[in-house]
Amino acid sequence: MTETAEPTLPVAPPTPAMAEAAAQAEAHAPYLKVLFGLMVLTILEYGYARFFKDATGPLVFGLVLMAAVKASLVGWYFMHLKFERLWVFLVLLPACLLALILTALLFPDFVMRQEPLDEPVRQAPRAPAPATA
Amino acid sequence: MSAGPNATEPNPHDHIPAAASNFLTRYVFSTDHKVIGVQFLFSSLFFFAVGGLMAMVIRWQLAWPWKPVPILSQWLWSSPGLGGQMPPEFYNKLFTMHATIMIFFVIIPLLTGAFGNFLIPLMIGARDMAFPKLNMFSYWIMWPGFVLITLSFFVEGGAAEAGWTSYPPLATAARSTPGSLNGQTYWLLALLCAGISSLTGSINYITTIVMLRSPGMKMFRMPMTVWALFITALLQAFALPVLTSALLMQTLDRLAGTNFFTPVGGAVANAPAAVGGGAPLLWQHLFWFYSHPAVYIMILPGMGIASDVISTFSRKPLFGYKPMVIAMGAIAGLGFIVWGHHMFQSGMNPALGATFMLSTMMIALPSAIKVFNWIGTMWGGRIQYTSAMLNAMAFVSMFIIGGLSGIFMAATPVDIHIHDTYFIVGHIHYVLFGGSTFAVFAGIYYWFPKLFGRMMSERLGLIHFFLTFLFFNGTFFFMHIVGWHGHMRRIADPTVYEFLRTPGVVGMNQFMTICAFGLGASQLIFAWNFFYSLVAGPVAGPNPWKANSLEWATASPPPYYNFETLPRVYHPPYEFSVPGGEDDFLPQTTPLPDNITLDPVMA
Amino acid sequence: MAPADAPTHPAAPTHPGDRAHGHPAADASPAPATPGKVAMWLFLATEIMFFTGLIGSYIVCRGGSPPTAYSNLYPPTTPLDRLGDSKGVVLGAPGADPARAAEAIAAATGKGEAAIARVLAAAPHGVVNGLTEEGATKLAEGLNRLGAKAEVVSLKTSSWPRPYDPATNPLSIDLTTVNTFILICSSATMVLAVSAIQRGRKAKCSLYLLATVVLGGVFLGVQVFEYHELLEGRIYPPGISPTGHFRPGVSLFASCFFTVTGFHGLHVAAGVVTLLLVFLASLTGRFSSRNFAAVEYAGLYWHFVDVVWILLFTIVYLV
Amino acid sequence: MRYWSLIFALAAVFSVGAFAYAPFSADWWLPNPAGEPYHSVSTFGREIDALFLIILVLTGAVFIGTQAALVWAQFRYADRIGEDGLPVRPAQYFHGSQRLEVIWTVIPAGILVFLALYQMDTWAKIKFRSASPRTPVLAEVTGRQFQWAMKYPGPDGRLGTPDDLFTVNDLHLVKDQTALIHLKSADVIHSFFLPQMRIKQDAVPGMAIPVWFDCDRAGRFELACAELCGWGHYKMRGDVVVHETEAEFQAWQAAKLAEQGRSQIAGADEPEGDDR
Repeated sequence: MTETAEPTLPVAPPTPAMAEAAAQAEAHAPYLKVLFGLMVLTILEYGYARFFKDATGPLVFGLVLMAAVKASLVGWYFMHLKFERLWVFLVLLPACLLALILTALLFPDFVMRQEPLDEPVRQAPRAPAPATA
Repeated sequence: MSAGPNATEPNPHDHIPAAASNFLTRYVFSTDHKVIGVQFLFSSLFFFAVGGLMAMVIRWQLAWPWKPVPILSQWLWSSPGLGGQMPPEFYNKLFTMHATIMIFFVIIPLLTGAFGNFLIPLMIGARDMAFPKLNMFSYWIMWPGFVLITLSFFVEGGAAEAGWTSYPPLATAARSTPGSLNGQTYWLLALLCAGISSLTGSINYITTIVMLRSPGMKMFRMPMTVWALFITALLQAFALPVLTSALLMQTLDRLAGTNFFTPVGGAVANAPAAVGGGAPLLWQHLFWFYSHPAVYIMILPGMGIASDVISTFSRKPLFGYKPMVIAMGAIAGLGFIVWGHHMFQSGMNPALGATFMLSTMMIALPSAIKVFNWIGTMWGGRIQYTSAMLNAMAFVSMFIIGGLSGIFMAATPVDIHIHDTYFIVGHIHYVLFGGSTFAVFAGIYYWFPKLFGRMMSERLGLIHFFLTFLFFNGTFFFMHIVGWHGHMRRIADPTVYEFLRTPGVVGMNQFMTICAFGLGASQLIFAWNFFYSLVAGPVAGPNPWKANSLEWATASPPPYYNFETLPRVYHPPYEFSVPGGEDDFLPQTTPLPDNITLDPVMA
Repeated sequence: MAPADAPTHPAAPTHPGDRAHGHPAADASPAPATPGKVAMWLFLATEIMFFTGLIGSYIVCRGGSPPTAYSNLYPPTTPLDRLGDSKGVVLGAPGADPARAAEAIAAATGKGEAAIARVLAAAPHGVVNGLTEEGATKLAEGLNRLGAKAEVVSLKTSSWPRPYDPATNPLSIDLTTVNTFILICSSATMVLAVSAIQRGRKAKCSLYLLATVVLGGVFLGVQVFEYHELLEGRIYPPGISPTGHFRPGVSLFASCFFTVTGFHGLHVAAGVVTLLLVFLASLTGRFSSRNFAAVEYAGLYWHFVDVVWILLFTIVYLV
Repeated sequence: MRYWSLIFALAAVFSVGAFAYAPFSADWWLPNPAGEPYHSVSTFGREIDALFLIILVLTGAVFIGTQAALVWAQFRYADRIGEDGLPVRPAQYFHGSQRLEVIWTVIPAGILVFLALYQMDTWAKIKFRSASPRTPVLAEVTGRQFQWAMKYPGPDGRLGTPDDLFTVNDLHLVKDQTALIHLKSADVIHSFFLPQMRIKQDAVPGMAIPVWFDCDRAGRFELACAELCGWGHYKMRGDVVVHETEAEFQAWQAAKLAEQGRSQIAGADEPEGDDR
């Protein structure tokens, strides 16, 4: 689908945002720093998962937190969200919000499944069955 | 008609591209949005006829169960052993395919594909879509879908028969019913193709509307049709991918043996038990997460078309333009959090049901606002009873019924009784036929001169409308009544049940069927009118209806580049009967008179 | 979401440049975005929703899995409440003479040849199940006497395969951590390529693009290797799969795993192909500091794929 | 021209007329026992019918109001051309009214919220598990293609014991006693639908769902499948028999058990069914 950005299309004029991005990018440092951060976080995740592998609560919480930080780093610096204007967020936020709504509304049906029916026990038989059999 | 002073300063950098060079690139693999729109129009009208025929066979079976269908039974399904009777599984295929075709291959492509493609660039003053090649792709990717859905009738076991909702395990277990043997896979792949088409289309529409509006065309100067198509495209972009993922999961369940929708040890019809572990309800959630917004995808463009047509033929500004836009946005926003009302009786957590009931009730509100606004638009106008206007008014009138019957279903306790009965079928047809289809007719009558440069016959149009409106109500109204009497949907033979064997119910069923045939036959008038006018209708000028929006500012049919120079826009398209004006309309390209200032909240 | 106001904001009334036919209006104020970029972000939003369908399903499937769905001894979803015998023997190594180990197992359990072959092949995590406590002890001792390595284990259940548990989880976290590194590096080279072309360094840009393609290719290669190991290359104990192979149908976990990583893999493959085309285009020198849209969009897509992987790695492998 | 409005009026009158006539015909009204067309037999049925009527009246009023306004606008404001070929009357030029917009937003919103909240109580009584009656289970009902398999606990009151009674398409209960059933499915999704008692609940494979209802009239009723379940969906019909007294039910059960004992199947511990 990336072909939508057909190479034949004419030059997009560098917008102020892009110009700013270019200026920022003069120094490689932020990208390499971010890369370094991502690497460190990956190692941290690896170790954290190993350490907490039997404690589900902290495991899920910590790992999801770290994954979220990593994802935001990639988004913020590599995808240049840092330089983007409002409209990009108006596209992204509804998607993220809907993603959360969908997943959250699935929880009551699947994760919080209702307890199985307890097999009913009658306190006393309703009436003795006529001995026909 | 007066062209109005065109105040656009010529833009030295805007130039007209070269025309397509040969027949193939001009009419077949065309990147021109108008040609693509017409392609969508023709292919979906063809499938409209196919789906309509299926509906009539369905009605026949319901009125006279197991009686051989005249003419068709000979060569469609009957074997000598059956004596011309329709096998029950064929009945299931018919309603499954009727719904699938009508929803995914008729209404959605007609409204978004045909009208969306044709109208968006013209109405916002662009030369074409933002991505013409992607646009062409979005049409041609429909074709594998068309082919697959047609082919599926001829594979072993026949076409899918798990309903257009395709609930697993009926849809996933190969042996559960003949159509699940192979047909269901074709169904899934066909829907994937249609989905890709809609997705690429919607990305294209949004980009075009956001980026390519002509000078002066602010968002709040766009016609309601463009607004509606814009919001529809947003709905599609955000909801369709979820259906895509669900379709892929079901495909994998069927082909790769995955367990998403199969319960532990699930087995159907003595097949070996599956490992399972998944949940049938998961599919329903994912499916309705798309398919409820899809209902709005199918009605919003109709609302837009009706707004434009009603305003034009009332010769009066649209009542509450901005509130209408906001109501549409609210429908779209709320539309994402109401899907659970399709699942009240499905075993879903009842507490979730209560939440969904509240949001569902609230979504009735913006629809009500729109109805009041349409009536307000006609109020005090100079209503001209053209075919387009009559169809648009029928849209309003029938949408009221469809909207009000929806409240019964939103009410969870009442829904317990009417869920999966003909009440639902009546409701959906009042919205999709009474709503969308009348809007489609209105749109075709209204824009036919722009599409093909010729006028349709008004006389035939009026006759067609009269018959369609009468037979439509005759066909679908009693569905509410048999529905609340308990008539289940999707049953091949209601007379199996004592309470449906009574003369009143049988009588209503037969009456509905007769009206359905009338409804079908009335469409022949439309077909004749359409094709006759295509070649022999009177030539239309650029602006036969004296309307304001930009598409009427260029020739009919428009040249491939749409506009000589990109028009400059001065006001919303609904400035009819401006006091002191010479004409009763004021094209968007003409500035407002000095003494008029528009209400900033309403217009 | 707020569709009503989503589009209104940057819509400058000025002519946004008739992109379809070139020559952006020089006098127009700079457009806040290009159509290509709008479309790209919209496309990414649809991709978010697509992966929401898959990952959301994964999360709820996992969260809703009953506490006894997986165990170290029996295949997934086996109804454990009906099984009286809940001891097993883990075969660490079949010893010098696997045939005699097989005989011992056959004598103790009466399993068929194929089943025993799977136990041996799955060593060091081979599992003999369906034993009583006494039987298990005896078998373990017998096997140890034959020079094999065996120990008695009791039934342990979980709602989902646990990471680092070879009895229920076939995934190699070590391998995938390395693979994650590779993908993150490719994301970095990608952004460096964009940065290079923004400053007009064409050669550098091509070089970085090439690096990205190669790293993406390596990632895919590792994933193909992983898939091969899972599907064909190895035999796993019964807690993972009743057949010994980890295939989409053997459990809900397997279904989810193959679906989410498979569709991610397809996205990576599409990205690699796209980037390859962009790389080839970059060799012609067509990109410059004023014309780098294709590189930028391909980069956006590539980073998105990277973000998805970061989530998948955490959710599917580590948690 | 203006007489086109009559066709819209006709449709509205037809709709209202059909709804007005419906209560006077047993075939057109909500399904009720043959002899008593206006008596809904179950407690929930009466509540649902009352809610149904409230919505019917409310929507009916809105329907009549909007259709009247629509038809009036169509009739009153139809364009008329005078003898000079010019419109007799110009169209009014206005863009809307903030006051009206507020009025017709707030009032329907109030009505809708009221409706939603008003339904909650009944909904909770019918579906929330916390509301399920503390009575012993009447039967376990399993839907399968294309029949309803019933399992009654038998004299000992426990399911899964050798004295369980198995029937097919035959549900028996006692008048005025709340019947609690456990709903399951053996293959695909079915839906347990008792039209006269206004009960509907999907039977989903992999789930066991409690359903409870009562009936205040003895007699025969019908059980339908309301969810598409395959080629034979239409014929997945069951009988519901409501006994006058507990004794009558017990007698029926005993007779059936005797019959089951005589037949060869009864010896096997588990006839088919999905008892997991």
